[in-house]
Amino acid sequence: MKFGVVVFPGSNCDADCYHVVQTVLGHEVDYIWHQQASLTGYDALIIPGGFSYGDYLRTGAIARFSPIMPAVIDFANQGGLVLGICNGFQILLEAGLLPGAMLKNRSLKFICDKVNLKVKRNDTAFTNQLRVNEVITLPIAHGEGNYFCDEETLTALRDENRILFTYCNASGNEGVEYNPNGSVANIAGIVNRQGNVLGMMPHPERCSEKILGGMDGYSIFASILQSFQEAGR
Amino acid sequence: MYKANIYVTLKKGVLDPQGNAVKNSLHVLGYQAVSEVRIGKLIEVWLEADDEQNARRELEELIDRLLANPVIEDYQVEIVGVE
Amino acid sequence: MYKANIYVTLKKGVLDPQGNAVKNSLHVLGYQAVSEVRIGKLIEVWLEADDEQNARRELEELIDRLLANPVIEDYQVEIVGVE
Amino acid sequence: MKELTYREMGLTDHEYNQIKNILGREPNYLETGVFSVMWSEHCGYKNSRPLLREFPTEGPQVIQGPGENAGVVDIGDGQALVFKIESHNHPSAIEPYQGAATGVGGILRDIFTMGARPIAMLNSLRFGGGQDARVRELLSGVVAGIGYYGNCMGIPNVGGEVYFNETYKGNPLVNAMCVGLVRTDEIALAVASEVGSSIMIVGAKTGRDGIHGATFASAELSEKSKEKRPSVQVGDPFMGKLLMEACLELIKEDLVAGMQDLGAAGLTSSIAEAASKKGRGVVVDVSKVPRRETDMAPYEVMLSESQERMLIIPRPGAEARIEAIFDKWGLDATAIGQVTDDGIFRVMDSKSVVAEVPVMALTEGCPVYVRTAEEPEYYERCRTYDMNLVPQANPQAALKKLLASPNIASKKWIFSQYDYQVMTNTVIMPGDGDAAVLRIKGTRKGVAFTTDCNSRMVYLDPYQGGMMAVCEAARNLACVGGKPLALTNCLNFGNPEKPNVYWQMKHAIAGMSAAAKALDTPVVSGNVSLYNETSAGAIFPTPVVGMVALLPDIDLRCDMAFKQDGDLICILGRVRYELGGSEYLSVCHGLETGAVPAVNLEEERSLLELVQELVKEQIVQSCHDISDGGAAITLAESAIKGKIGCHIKVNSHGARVDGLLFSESPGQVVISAKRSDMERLVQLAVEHQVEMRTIGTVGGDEIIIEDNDIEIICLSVQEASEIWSGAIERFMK
Ligand SMILES: Nc1ncnc2c1ncn2[C@@H]1O[C@H](COP(=O)(O)OP(=O)(O)O)[C@@H](O)[C@H]1O
Ligand SMILES: [Mg+2]
Repeated sequence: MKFGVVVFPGSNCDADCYHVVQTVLGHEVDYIWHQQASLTGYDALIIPGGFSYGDYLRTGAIARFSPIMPAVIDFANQGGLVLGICNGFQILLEAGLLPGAMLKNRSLKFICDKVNLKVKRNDTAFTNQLRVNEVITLPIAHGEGNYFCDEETLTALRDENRILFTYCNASGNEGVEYNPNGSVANIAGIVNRQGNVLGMMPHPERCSEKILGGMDGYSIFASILQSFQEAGR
Repeated sequence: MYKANIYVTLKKGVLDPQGNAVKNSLHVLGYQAVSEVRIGKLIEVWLEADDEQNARRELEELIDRLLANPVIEDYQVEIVGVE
Repeated sequence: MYKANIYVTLKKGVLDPQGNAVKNSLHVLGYQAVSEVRIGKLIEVWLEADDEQNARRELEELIDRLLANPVIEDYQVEIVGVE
Repeated sequence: MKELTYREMGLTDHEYNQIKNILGREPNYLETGVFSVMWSEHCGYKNSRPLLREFPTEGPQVIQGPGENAGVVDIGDGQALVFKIESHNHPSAIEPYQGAATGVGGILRDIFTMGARPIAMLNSLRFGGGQDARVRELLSGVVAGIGYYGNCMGIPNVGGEVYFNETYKGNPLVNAMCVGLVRTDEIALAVASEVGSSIMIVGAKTGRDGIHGATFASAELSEKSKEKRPSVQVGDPFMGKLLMEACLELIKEDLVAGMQDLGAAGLTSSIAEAASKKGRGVVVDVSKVPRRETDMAPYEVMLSESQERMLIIPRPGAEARIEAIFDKWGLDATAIGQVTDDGIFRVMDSKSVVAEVPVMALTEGCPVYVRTAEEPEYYERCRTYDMNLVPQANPQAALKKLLASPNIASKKWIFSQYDYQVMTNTVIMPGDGDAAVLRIKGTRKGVAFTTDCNSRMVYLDPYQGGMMAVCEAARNLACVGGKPLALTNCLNFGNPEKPNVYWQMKHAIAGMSAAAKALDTPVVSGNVSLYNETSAGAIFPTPVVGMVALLPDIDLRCDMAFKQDGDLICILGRVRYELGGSEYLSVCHGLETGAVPAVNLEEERSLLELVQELVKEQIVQSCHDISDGGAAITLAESAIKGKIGCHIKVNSHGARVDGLLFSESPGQVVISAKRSDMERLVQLAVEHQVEMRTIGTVGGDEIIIEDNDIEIICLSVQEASEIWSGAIERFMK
């Protein structure tokens, strides 16, 4: 399976994602510079975390206009798997591949910590190695992860079962007190209607190796590999 | 050369974490008279255009494409000067 | 109840990384007509006061204490309404 | 812009006359400005240079000692660590957020200027002790600023320290350390050697930011400072990140002969420093420098401290390729001058010469002052303070009070605002061990970093305190399993022209030097920040030590958490009951006095070797040194981290129990180990001639301490944890 990691000026988790694919998963991976205008030969794209364009104006707002983005949008529309992590999630929102927008954390502070997440679905390309309602622990590191969408969109997300991860406590209870940033409905990650584009604030690439203190992120990457195999490609 | 002020504010109904935090700290400091604070952006733009109408048209395009996010933000444009 | 708009802008000569980045990306998007962008804040405050003068006095105090950073920012206050 | 007199620029009459003698004429305005910044303490080290000579700077591990942008130590396999610590105290006092942010930007540039990719940041902070609104404002501004810059750049901030004490009121300290990783064959130096080479300025455009920042950093803070302050520099971490990536690309392609960042005193100092290394001259044309503002005078361009700029001396013929790389990153790269052979620093404004001075006069020619040192009156008084006058506090109440002291309490409120995991190398995270540990991808190796300085101890006894800072850093590194390699330091002191301050400097440096020699951790880089004073007086002398270590095998490491019910707890090192300078005296008795516990360098060295050996053989389950708050706090922290209690039985034999619990005597480490490993543990302790006593066991939900079979402390781990975890957060709300 071949991955592409899209690199914008200011991306800073690009090398971490690259490392996971190459060294931990043992698959092929390329960096894709934002000024490239086409994409061929990739089975999945990762839009990594960081501060694309300094996160100036709004997170993800400027990156969304990079020359590579039309190709990313095409790729997604054709069913290609796209995983947007942290700043990657913010870019997907600005690009309209996922609904909603990101606000500053409720505390107004950047937060680096570990959070518990509840897995809401395991019939997706990103979660088939997890169990429904399983609690996993992933690191977060962001200043603007306070996901917002209007009522209508939220209802749609719920009805269409598009919320993949919510913030919770160790025993799986959701609640504002376990929500680090104030996001609507404790949302930590959502998919598009077709289920091939995931945006999530936590960083699976930071806990895909034992030495880093956890393997829960690995399950997400393993899910991607599994779904690729199943699709028989 | 036109100078424009663009006021970008959070839509009604969108929670403003920054405004809230400021309001709370004003209360802590004893400014109970303040009942609400909302924080938006003031974007100053200087641009060349043939006339005010063109300037405004251009500005609205910029705003729609980049400067404001319609999911959460409203905006107003004011042309404040010509040089 | 008074509503005030406070415009906070970076002092002249103070680097505005945000404004710069926005200007550059506007150029990349083809908006060469834009020669300068500066990004400041628009703070909307609703407060009780006996009269406009008191409202203004109170606001200036708030701004000095919390809302603007006098080392790098200038501000202007405008009372825009009474309810 | 209003013209300043040479005095306002910080030059003395005597210095001004010296300049006249060198030039054989009156210097013009620009030349006076150039001399004044180059001869400031910040650039010229004129008050500290003779003292700094005492530091040991050599060893087989040292690839580059002091004198370059950062020091370099060998870690094998053709790899090296590049590191340095730097202060941004005065800018942070005026504008905490931008002051701290630009401090981080500056130290990052120092590291990637050497061709190294930054892999970690640390920061050492000091604020006033009154828990008031100003302290809150400074702390939150500084932390947010550090986070803003480092997070955006994607460099993990993995450690540091923060202390609160009244002496820092009005003059907080913000010291940032950065560590980079480099291949030894790719190290870049700041030299302009080839005559005829062009000189390029790259990165951000030049504005009127921070003119005379270096001079400002070399004067006391007063009410007037606010007026005198240079226009504040604003950091642009996005630009910083692009600059870093572009510069590292130049190094990979071997396009640069010399590289130098623009820091304090901007173009002036970076050009002079690059030229003086090989006795070259330079000619630069200020009209070519890309500017952000209009109508800038040559004086302003030469002295501007605009951030995110670098100077590059290309390899012959590499200019076009360099421009192409910078273009890829969307940055300016402009040739502004040339290296010459006449030893003259010549500034042109288009066709006319606007300054012309000998390069060496600016660097080597900086006057050096050996000041008068005078033992302060307090020293003898504190040293001979009679501890018998101090009543014993209730141990349980004292422990709780100490856990809540911001100097001891959890620093999570701070480090959770820093991205400490980006780059996915951080293996021991902030708060989990005595030092941060990072893996080095592609090898089995690990590296460990720490910063340390207990400035109260340094104040009470600069010599002992200086030794202590070095020893504590080394001990922290050994506790995680690292072999300490070398150190960097930031000497934060008051006004050196005051004999008492100079005395503090002299003795602190002597103490640090003695310890660095004994522990084989030479000084490879550092920074001096003097004039840290307000009308209320000087800060505590604060020579912050940043140290790096190597772990040959990343799997052989140790953190501070108790692990398992039934493990035995031991203290390694000689137990002493000395309360001088302790946090206990300060928090429970309002006293900052007493004889500072003496350091025994030989014992310290043996202890370090033993602890490294124990971690290497994986005999210890947890390892945590005794420092602020004493043994009781060390035990409580290991319990809190492990979420498991301990049962300690000791015997004070009639001596002071508070001395036993809260003494901060150096040279001690608390470990826990499996019973089955005790035999080997004892054997190794004997071999290394380190005293060792077993004091209790891990287990239960409480921290229980018995003295002579009488319970003196019984605190649930839960309660201890709540007090300790929430203290800073409660204060910051
Ligand atoms: N300013 C800071 N920035 C980042 N980490 C910090 C800071 N202050 C303290 N820490 C981290 O918090 C932990 C506890 O700090 P400290 O009390 O100084 O521990 P120790 O005395 O063991 O060195 C350490 O991991 C340290 O690196
Ligand atoms: Mg310490």
